Amino acid sequence: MSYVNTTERYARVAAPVVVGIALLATWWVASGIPLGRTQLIPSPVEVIASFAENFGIIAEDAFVTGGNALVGLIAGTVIAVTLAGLAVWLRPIDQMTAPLVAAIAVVPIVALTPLLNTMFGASSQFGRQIVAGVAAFVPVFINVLRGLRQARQVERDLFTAYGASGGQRFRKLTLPTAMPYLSTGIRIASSLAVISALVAEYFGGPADGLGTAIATYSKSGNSALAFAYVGASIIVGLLFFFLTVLLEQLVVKRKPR
Amino acid sequence: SGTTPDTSSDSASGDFEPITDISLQLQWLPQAQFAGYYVAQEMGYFEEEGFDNVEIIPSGGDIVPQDALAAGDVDFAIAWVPKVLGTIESSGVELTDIAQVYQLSGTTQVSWADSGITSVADFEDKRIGSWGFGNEWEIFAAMAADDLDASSVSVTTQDFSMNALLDGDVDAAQAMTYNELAMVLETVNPDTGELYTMDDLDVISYEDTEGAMLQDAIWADTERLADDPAYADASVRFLKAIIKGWVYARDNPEDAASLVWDVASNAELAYPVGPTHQLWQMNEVNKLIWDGGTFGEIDSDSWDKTIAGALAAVNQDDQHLITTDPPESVYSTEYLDEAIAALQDEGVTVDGTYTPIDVTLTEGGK
Amino acid sequence: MTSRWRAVAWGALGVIAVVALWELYKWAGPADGVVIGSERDGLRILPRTHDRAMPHVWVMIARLFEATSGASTPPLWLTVVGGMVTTLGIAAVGWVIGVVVGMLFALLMQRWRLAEWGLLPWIVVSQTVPLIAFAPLVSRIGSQIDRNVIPWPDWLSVAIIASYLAFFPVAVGALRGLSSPDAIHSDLMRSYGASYLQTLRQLRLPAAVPYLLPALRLAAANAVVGAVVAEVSIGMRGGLGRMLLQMAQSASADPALPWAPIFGAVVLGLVAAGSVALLGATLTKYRRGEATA
Amino acid sequence: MTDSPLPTSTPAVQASGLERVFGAKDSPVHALSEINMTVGAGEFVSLIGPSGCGKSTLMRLIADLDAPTAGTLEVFGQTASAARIDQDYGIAFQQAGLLPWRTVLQNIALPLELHGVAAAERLARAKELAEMVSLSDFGGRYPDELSGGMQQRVAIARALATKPRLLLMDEPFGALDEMTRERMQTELIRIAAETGAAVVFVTHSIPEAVYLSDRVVVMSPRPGRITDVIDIPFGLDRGEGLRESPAYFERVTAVREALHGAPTARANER
Amino acid sequence: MTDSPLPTSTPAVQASGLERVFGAKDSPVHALSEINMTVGAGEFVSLIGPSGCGKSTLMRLIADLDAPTAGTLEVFGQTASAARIDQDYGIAFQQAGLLPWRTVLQNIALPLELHGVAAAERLARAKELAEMVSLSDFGGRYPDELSGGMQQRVAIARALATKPRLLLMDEPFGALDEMTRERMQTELIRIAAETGAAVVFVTHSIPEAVYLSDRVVVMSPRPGRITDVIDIPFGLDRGEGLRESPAYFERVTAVREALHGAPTARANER
Ligand SMILES: Nc1ncnc2c1ncn2[C@@H]1O[C@H](COP(=O)(O)OP(=O)(O)OP(=O)(O)O)[C@@H](O)[C@H]1O
Ligand SMILES: Nc1ncnc2c1ncn2[C@@H]1O[C@H](COP(=O)(O)OP(=O)(O)OP(=O)(O)O)[C@@H](O)[C@H]1O
Ligand SMILES: Cc1ncc(C[n+]2csc(CCO)c2C)c(N)n1
Ligand SMILES: [Mg+2]
Ligand SMILES: [Mg+2]
Repeated sequence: MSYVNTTERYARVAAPVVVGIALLATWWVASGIPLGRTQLIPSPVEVIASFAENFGIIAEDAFVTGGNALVGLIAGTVIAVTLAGLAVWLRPIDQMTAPLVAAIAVVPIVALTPLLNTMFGASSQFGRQIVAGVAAFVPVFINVLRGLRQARQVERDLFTAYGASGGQRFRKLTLPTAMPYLSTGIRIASSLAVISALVAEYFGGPADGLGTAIATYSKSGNSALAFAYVGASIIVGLLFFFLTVLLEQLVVKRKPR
Repeated sequence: SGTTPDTSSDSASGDFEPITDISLQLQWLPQAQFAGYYVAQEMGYFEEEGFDNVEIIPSGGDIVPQDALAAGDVDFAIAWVPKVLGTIESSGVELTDIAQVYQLSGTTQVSWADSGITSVADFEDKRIGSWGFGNEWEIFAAMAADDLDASSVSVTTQDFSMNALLDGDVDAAQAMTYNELAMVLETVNPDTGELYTMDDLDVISYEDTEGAMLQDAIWADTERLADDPAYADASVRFLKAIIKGWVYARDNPEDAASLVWDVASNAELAYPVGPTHQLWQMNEVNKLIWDGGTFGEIDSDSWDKTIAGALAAVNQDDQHLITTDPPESVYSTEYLDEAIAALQDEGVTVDGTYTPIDVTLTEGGK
Repeated sequence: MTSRWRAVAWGALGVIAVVALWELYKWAGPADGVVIGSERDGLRILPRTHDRAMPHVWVMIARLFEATSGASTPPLWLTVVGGMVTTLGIAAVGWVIGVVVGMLFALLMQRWRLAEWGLLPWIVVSQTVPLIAFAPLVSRIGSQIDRNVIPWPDWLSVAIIASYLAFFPVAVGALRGLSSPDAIHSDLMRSYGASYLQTLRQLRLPAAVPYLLPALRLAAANAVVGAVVAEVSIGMRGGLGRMLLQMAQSASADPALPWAPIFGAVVLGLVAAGSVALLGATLTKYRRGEATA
Repeated sequence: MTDSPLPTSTPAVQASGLERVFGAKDSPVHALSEINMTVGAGEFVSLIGPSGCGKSTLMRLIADLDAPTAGTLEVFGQTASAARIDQDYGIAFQQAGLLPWRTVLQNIALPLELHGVAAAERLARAKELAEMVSLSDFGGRYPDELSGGMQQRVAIARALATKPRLLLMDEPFGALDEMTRERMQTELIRIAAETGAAVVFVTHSIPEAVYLSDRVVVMSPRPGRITDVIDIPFGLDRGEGLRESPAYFERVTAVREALHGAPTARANER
Repeated sequence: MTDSPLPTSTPAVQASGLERVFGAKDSPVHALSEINMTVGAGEFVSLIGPSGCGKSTLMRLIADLDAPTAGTLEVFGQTASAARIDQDYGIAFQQAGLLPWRTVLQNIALPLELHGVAAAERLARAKELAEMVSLSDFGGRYPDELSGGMQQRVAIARALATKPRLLLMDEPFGALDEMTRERMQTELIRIAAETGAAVVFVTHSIPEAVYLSDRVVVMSPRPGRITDVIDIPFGLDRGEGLRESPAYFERVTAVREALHGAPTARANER
């Protein structure tokens, strides 16, 4: 039963559109502001034109960065879930990982890229994938760890009462309970993975990808193209975000309690 | 409210207040690459030319000098010619090269001696390192001259160390004769326990290819030069001061290198590369500046080669650096000529060659 | 109490385990790492172990006590601490700006649902914009202001960029927190004829505390990351970010050097997040709800 | 809190033709319809009825937490809104709704604080009220240190803080266990008598309604209407013994039958 | 679920000298002490007593969710642990404790699934049980689509899934409103009668205990002991009419007095 009336439904769509138009207008006005001999930012028209003109190469670079982010997201998620599983199972592992996760959560991970490139090879995408993976790891780990602890006392008692085995308990209670937390974690991780993979490109590695292009063109005065690439990175980020939201709705039926 | 310059500028009609505070944007960290400017500052040459305050602003690749200049953040900027050409074409600003400090390109592509990369033609199918950020155009220009397009190599963005070469992540790494080449030579070869030597390396110098482009030049704001006599006047005085600085660096490379190192290590949290490294750099830089002609003069052959290369180069994204010739205003000899004339009156010799010294590198350049 | 010490001991053991793993792998692993496929184009799944890729832990530590750039320059650790202090200061300013802006957004969105609908999607989008793309913009606007309006130091640009990352968790967390009071509490306040400000002060803000604290902690970590990255991208001197960049230059001949600012960044992040946790300790009164809720 | 000396004959609540329709025009939910009701000053009236019959809605209308779609409503002769602003009523819900970061005394004093009563006076009054609900020793405790029954007593004390002439209570004892509940009922009767406030009391429990009230209003759902009003003639004589008296059982049965809509016994029906 | 044909005379629960002490040696909490109790097969026994008297603790001991510190406990002649593994009992708590990601049928089938019953059989049994608790139409729904009373019925169906000979219920209706509760009680009586299971039923409500049970066990706290056992002689004759009969009120009064510890009326006491 929902009391959503039609006005509200329109307002929900209209409000962000109005704000979006306002932002676009602000951008337009700002692009008219001179900065010394140049304009502050390229105008939306220039950026869109540049985007359309270079769509082919932009898409190629988007695939590179998106691919790295995806690899990182998947690897980071798998490792985070495994480690969180171990941590709830064995308390010492939980306590041992605590300071490490705290450290990983606060370190500007992209700054590690040069070191990772030396360790894993500068001509492969691996360094960037690791950066994306580590970035994705943190929210997934933290959320899943919490989720794995959310089974309520009644439910745990019930499984004991049914004489359920450890494996049954994990598969049928602990894991399903953690699912909404997993998807929350992945949702947060998705855009983080993209942005990290992208920023890592600033610090070396193969000369492809959105980040490299943004740097190259913003530093060679071709800011319309640079902004077209920024637009592409926003699109990739949102794509990841919405894909995870979709995944969430497919896999998880219930909200976290 | 400045002091009157003690060398009266004859170009000025005197109906302006002389500029006493200026700023110069470098394109990298404080190092001997920029010795002339630091010498001018430390030896008081700027004061001699009537400047009270000269701010020399380093970059780390983070500040784009020509952008800072175009935005009006600084009065003069050091930048490579091809990068500025690109900015001029795509953003429409006008900037003027008022002194071409480096006459020769210092860029090389370095590979291991056994890898068989001895010419640009050998790049095909190889992993080629570059810093990107506009430093790559010489590579693509050289390749274009050899009919290689960007897709025939795989380009890797190098970081600021030479690890990519040392680990074989790239087959040939981009290196400045005065900086990254030395970084390799300052590293211990694990097989021998000694430092690497030039015998271990094959070095392709872009100066020897069609891709060579002009590098460190002093750029000024074109419109301001035309409209603001005080700025034009300051440009001349500024050139006089830095020429004196570079002349000093030519004649006293050791002193100049250690002066730069002192500045760099005293400058707040600058962590410069070591003193030996600075001396090597000073030595190499002098070779690029003093090639026998007059300081800062724009050699038309080199200029044309630069423009031709810039028009020919196509990068891995199929983008051109420039597609048409730059405007007339892109360089001017007016201010340099005036500065040199004035200096010659004062008895300073502004041409000549440099006699290289021998520099023995140490581990880490310490 | 004993359990806390046990946790600390296990935590220390975790750090030691990582160090041991590092050294063990360095000792046992092949110098060029483990590569699947061809040496040239394969995928290196385990890292190289030579000294340039993986310096010994003790070398990294010893390096901290040597001169930063040789000769009479200060010891490395002191340099790093200097950079940390600078960056921490900037991150703190960025954090404050981020918290204020985030709170304002949250208040706006809590009060008017239309504002929430309009703004929230864009706030989410904002975090997909690569920081480095607009960092130079901020610094260029900053220097414009500096020249024409009021003095605008470089660090202020960095702080603003840091606040861009910091405001997000605050806006989202505070919105949730401010909307967290049960309908019954809002009804009560209404039945008392309480004004908006009274309701805010007596009900919404206190109720938001349990949501705000984690958000503030996240904001602190984000502010540090933002400050470091912003320093790199706008070229501000003196902080850790610039130090990371510059020291990476020496990675070939002095491989332990670039690790120092990395350690500095970790400690910095922990200090920042820890300070906020300390702030949380003073607000225990407002967290009583957490246990019972 | 109002100083205007109203004649005591003004009824506490006077509703006529009250109606509340929720939702859009195309799919209206008739929560309340044709409610006519008077609650005299000092009178104790319970509302009873199945879930969803509109008890809470009616209570919220009286409290001016919601507005009727038709009909008139007066609280002490004023509009509901004026009564709310004047703090003519105190209110308590099924959940105690204490602010967890405030102590017992601070919770009790909250309405006073919001109306700018000076700190010293606030404290005195809060202490007095804590005393009244037998929580003098717990003034400095936080809600999570109290049992459910104690929390509910704090909520009642808070509802009384402004000395309202009308108490609105929406299933205040719904979350308590039966034994605590009985104790609270006894206490409520005492307090209502002491303060002389009128009470409108929502409950699901027939014994509770009978034990507490002067009148029980029985409601039916869809749309919520008043189907019966049953007088409970016990006056002030409501000790524990009442719960075991035949007269009490008889009234319980009467309400049960009014509620179930049929006066027949239903033994063995399935 | 066990196939061993035990004589029906074996009591469902047989506790003697049962004790449960919580906490450290220096500050022990005596939750239960000296509990002697027998629940016959098919018998309906309620445990009633003030909060904290150890009702849940006793229930958990029987269910082998906790172990006694002294005394012996047999469930159908075996240890509590063996009975649990054998699925001799079904259990339900105050919260329905349904798994939100499972449908009604899947929730009911959970214990069967955990014991490796084949999918088809599981489904058939779950449907049968859903029918029994009048939820046939809701088999595919998720818990959050059900009302509290419906959820509780699912929990009861689930407790019955393995056809246990003993049902353990810890305040299963505590969270329901009184009218729903009465309906559930009627239904429980029917189900217990149909399945012939013994029931141990924890409640706070005197009318509920009286309405449902063959025997009401009254407990007192600190340490939890059995203070009284009251027989309820209504047999299977428990229609709605019972709730209004004098015999019923008489038993209610008896339990009330056993609980309050004194048989005197308390009129006008404060
Ligand atoms: N804000 C609302 N919007 C739409 N419908 C509402 C709203 N509030 C209540 N209703 C509907 O009005 C009817 C009466 O609700 P109300 O809460 O007053 O019942 P109640 O008698 O208090 O029930 P309960 O005993 O369960 O508390 C219900 O059908 C309910 O669904
Ligand atoms: N795990 C435990 N550790 C320590 N003490 C406990 C534990 N479980 C219960 N107790 C204590 O044992 C006593 C009996 O608790 P129990 O939950 O059995 O009471 P109850 O009769 O079920 O109460 P209620 O009616 O509130 O459910 C209480 O004093 C309680 O504090
Ligand atoms: C981001 C960035 N990376 C590399 C360079 C390359 N570069 C330009 S001048 C110079 C001199 C040698 O130090 C070097 C290495 C740059 N400018 N910006
Ligand atoms: Mg209600
Ligand atoms: Mg209990």
